[in-house]
Amino acid sequence: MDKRTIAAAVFFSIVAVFLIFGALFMHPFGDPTEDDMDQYIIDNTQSQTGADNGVTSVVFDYRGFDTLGEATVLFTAVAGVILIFRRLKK
Amino acid sequence: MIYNIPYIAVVTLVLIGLYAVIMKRNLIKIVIGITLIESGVNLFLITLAYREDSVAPIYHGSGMRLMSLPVPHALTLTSIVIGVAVLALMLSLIIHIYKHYGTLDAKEIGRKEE
Amino acid sequence: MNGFENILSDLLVHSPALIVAIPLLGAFLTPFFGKVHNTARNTFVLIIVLLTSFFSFLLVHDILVNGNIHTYVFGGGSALTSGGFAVRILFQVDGLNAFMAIIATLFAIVGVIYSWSFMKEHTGLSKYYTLYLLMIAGIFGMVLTGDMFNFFVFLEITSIASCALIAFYTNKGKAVDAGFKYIVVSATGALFVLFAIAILYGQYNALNIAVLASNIQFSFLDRIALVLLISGLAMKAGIVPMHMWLPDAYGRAPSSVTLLLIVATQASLYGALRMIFTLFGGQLSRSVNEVGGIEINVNLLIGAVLVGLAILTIFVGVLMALKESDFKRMIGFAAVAEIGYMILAIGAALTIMFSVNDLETSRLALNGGIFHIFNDALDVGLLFLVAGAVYYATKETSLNRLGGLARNMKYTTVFFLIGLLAVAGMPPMNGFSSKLIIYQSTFLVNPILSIIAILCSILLLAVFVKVFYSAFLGPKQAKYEKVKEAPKSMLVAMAIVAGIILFIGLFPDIFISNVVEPATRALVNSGEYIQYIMGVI
Amino acid sequence: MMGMSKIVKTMVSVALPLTLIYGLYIIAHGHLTPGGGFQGGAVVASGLAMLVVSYGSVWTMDRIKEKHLSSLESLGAFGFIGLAFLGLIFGSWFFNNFLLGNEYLFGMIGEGASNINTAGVIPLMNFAVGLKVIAGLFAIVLVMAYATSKKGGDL
Amino acid sequence: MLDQLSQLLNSLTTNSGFWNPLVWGLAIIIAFLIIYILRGYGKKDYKKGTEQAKVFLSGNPEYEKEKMHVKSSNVYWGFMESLKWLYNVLDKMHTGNVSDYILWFVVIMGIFFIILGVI
Repeated sequence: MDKRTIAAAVFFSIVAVFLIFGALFMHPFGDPTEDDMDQYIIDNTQSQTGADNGVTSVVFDYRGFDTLGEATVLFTAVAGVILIFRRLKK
Repeated sequence: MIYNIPYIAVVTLVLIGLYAVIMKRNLIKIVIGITLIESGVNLFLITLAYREDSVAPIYHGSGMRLMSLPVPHALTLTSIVIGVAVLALMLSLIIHIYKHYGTLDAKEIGRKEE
Repeated sequence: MNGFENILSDLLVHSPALIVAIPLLGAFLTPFFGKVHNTARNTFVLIIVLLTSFFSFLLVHDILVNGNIHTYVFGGGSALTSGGFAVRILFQVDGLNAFMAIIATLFAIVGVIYSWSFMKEHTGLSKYYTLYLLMIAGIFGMVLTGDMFNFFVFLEITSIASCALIAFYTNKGKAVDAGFKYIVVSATGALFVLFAIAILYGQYNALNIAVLASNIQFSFLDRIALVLLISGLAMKAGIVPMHMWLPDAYGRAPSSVTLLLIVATQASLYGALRMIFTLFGGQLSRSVNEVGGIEINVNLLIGAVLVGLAILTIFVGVLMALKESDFKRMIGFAAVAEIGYMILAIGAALTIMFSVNDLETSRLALNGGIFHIFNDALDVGLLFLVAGAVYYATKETSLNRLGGLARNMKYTTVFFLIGLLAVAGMPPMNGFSSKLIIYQSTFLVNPILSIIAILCSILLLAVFVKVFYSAFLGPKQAKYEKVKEAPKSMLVAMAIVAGIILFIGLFPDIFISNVVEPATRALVNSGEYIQYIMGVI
Repeated sequence: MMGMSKIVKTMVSVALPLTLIYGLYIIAHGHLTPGGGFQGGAVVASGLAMLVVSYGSVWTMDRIKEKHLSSLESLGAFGFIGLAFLGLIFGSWFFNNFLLGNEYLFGMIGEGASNINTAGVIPLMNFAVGLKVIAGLFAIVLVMAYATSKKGGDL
Repeated sequence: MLDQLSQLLNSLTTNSGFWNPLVWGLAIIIAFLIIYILRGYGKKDYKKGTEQAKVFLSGNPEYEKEKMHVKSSNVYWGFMESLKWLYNVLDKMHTGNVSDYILWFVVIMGIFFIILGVI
């Protein structure tokens, strides 16, 4: 047990304790304390976006800009991988 | 009605991933740890979506039953794709690191010069 | 004329979206232009960046002059639906966002001009420019968005693009290693930020910053979320002891990329500020912790911790810079020290603001900190540009082998001298005026702090005097006989930054009263930011 | 990575069309059934990755260059953001669902009835994102496989 | 126009004084003038090209210019030597190991947890 392992054990256990307490403090699984916004979306999706699939209407209409960012992330990854594996000048 | 067990599972996943990132010396295992953290966070997001005896938010044939929250589904989708992108870049960088140093041990690579 | 006015006002309304959308569009189109011709592609990228900066100028000018807040709802409609839910993503721009947008705009232009000839002899340039534009778009999105999850998405865009660009020199093992370290660190930090966002969403079922801030109540889970947010963003901002990725990344990346990395770091710092002051600000000022009967303000605690971390940051950064013998790594450590000064000012402001209840002094401290964000970007950026020019001319970054460059590279030497004086806080450069404010505000917290800050600033001067002596002065070296001056575009880029440094140094009051003050106001009274959204109902 | 045995290749040549059709179905019905551009694109890309695994990356790289894939992906991304800009032009807001309510293309507002001719720009965005994801994921797999193969090792 | 000029000349005032670069520049020019005047009182019998101008290394021959350039790692040698204990600690801190970076992150996170949660 060198110093690094001991320090890691101490602080890791601190973080673990706090996160597990946080998990116990969460609202019980299955009945969210607050769900008004999503209820609003569920009620108005068909009239506002015309989509039959609520998730798709959120992904592409209500939060469409996130989806643009997500597509951009994939684009970025492809560009990065191609850049990293490019042929270097001999 | 299972009270908080899903959240405990989420925290466990995140902690296992964090342990792998901190304690393992192999770069591949570090990457696996990061993906574990990410899947824990995704599980947390999708856990927030569930409501008691609810169906997926698709109207046709749902029979006007209670629907689960749609926004966390969208967030989880986004974060999954982001995770895929990060994973691809990390793995391709690891390929290059192995080509240069001939090892995947994080400690040795840190000590190596050029 | 009237029609022109209408067009301009329409553009102003749409500018928050266009600032992010135009670089994305350019990034998607760059590969096609790259197939045509190199010069065509470079011109296209330059045009895209100039267009973006035009919209950014419109927006910033309107905000700073008229002092109003802009919001842009994606998909149309009002910000809040009936019942007060922010269903759609919206951008919200106030003084602080405008301030960060100024930095991002300036460095985008300078970086593109600089890369024109700095990157000439490399392959894979169309991908390079694509990633460059994506990084610019990500930074703009980070500093303009008003939505937590959107902030995370743009954080990831910035990290991924910059990681791929850090590893640009794939034939050097250290560069690839630095890129890997950067992506691991930023992915971990961003994942914990996402964890915190999920906690907040699960409690309040909202993702908009203003809506969250309006009905947050600092429960135990909120504290956990705050800790995760602060530590995740602080790691990306490079605070000691989480700074170690920073010299690697700054030192191994091409200098034009390092320029944007500085802005990305400060964008994460902005995120931490936004979370502390706007999202939790109201609660932090009120909530009090009990320790055995003694009551302690939470913000006092956070401020004290931040001050301690800042002193550590300045100290470690300066000492490591003094020891380092690689040009760019040394500037990277100096950048760590500069970040420490900002954190010092912010922590001092937090400790003063609600404990001593001396709002005027805390405003002053925040002025110093925010002003120093700008100055640090300019100074360190100029030094990195000079280092890139030296590398371009000599293909050498180790200070032990450089020497006597002043004879061949006169302009570069002059620019380095300006950057040296500025980063060390010598009058009459801009670094001095911001550091003066920081010293005076920290003196009220504790005189020891200001003394340490001044001493470390002197050490910083010593660091760069050493660089100046060993790289530029000294006798002419045989192997650098036919070293030529850096090409024109790089000189132009350096000249722009140096000119702004000199201007702010000579007239600091104009800049502070017109640009820094609105940001400080936006930071201190976050009620405006929240009420602007919540009042729309 | 060289090609695998004949059995695998035959099975792949049987399974590939089904995978592609299934993925395209998921993309096309993204606004009605579970799924969408990303999911369907991932399915199609996994089918193509099957091709890479069985026939070998060198064989695939001889037929499909990664620059074509990358320009295809740029096309998809440009279509997506172009639809957003069209929303700015026609619907006067960025990302506005400007096709909704007209009687021609995807205009209907499906009240419960899962009609494919609904949801405005959402199906078009699904197509764009699907194209983008197919090209992007396949490019990632192909480039990484080729770089680790013997022939492309000198990349 | 005039008020703009006055705004240009406006000086940055903090709660314990003010800072105006233009005034500072004026002061430094005056200081240079004084130095120049003092320089006038220097040695009069200095002649170029004579023995006076030669470098005197206690009789030893002078090195050529290349060798006389001090390398950067030798500058501030004494400072490094006297602070060796500190630099050993710092060098031990800076292992180029990724998991150490994340370990520091966890340490900071734990400290913040204790401060915000317990205290």
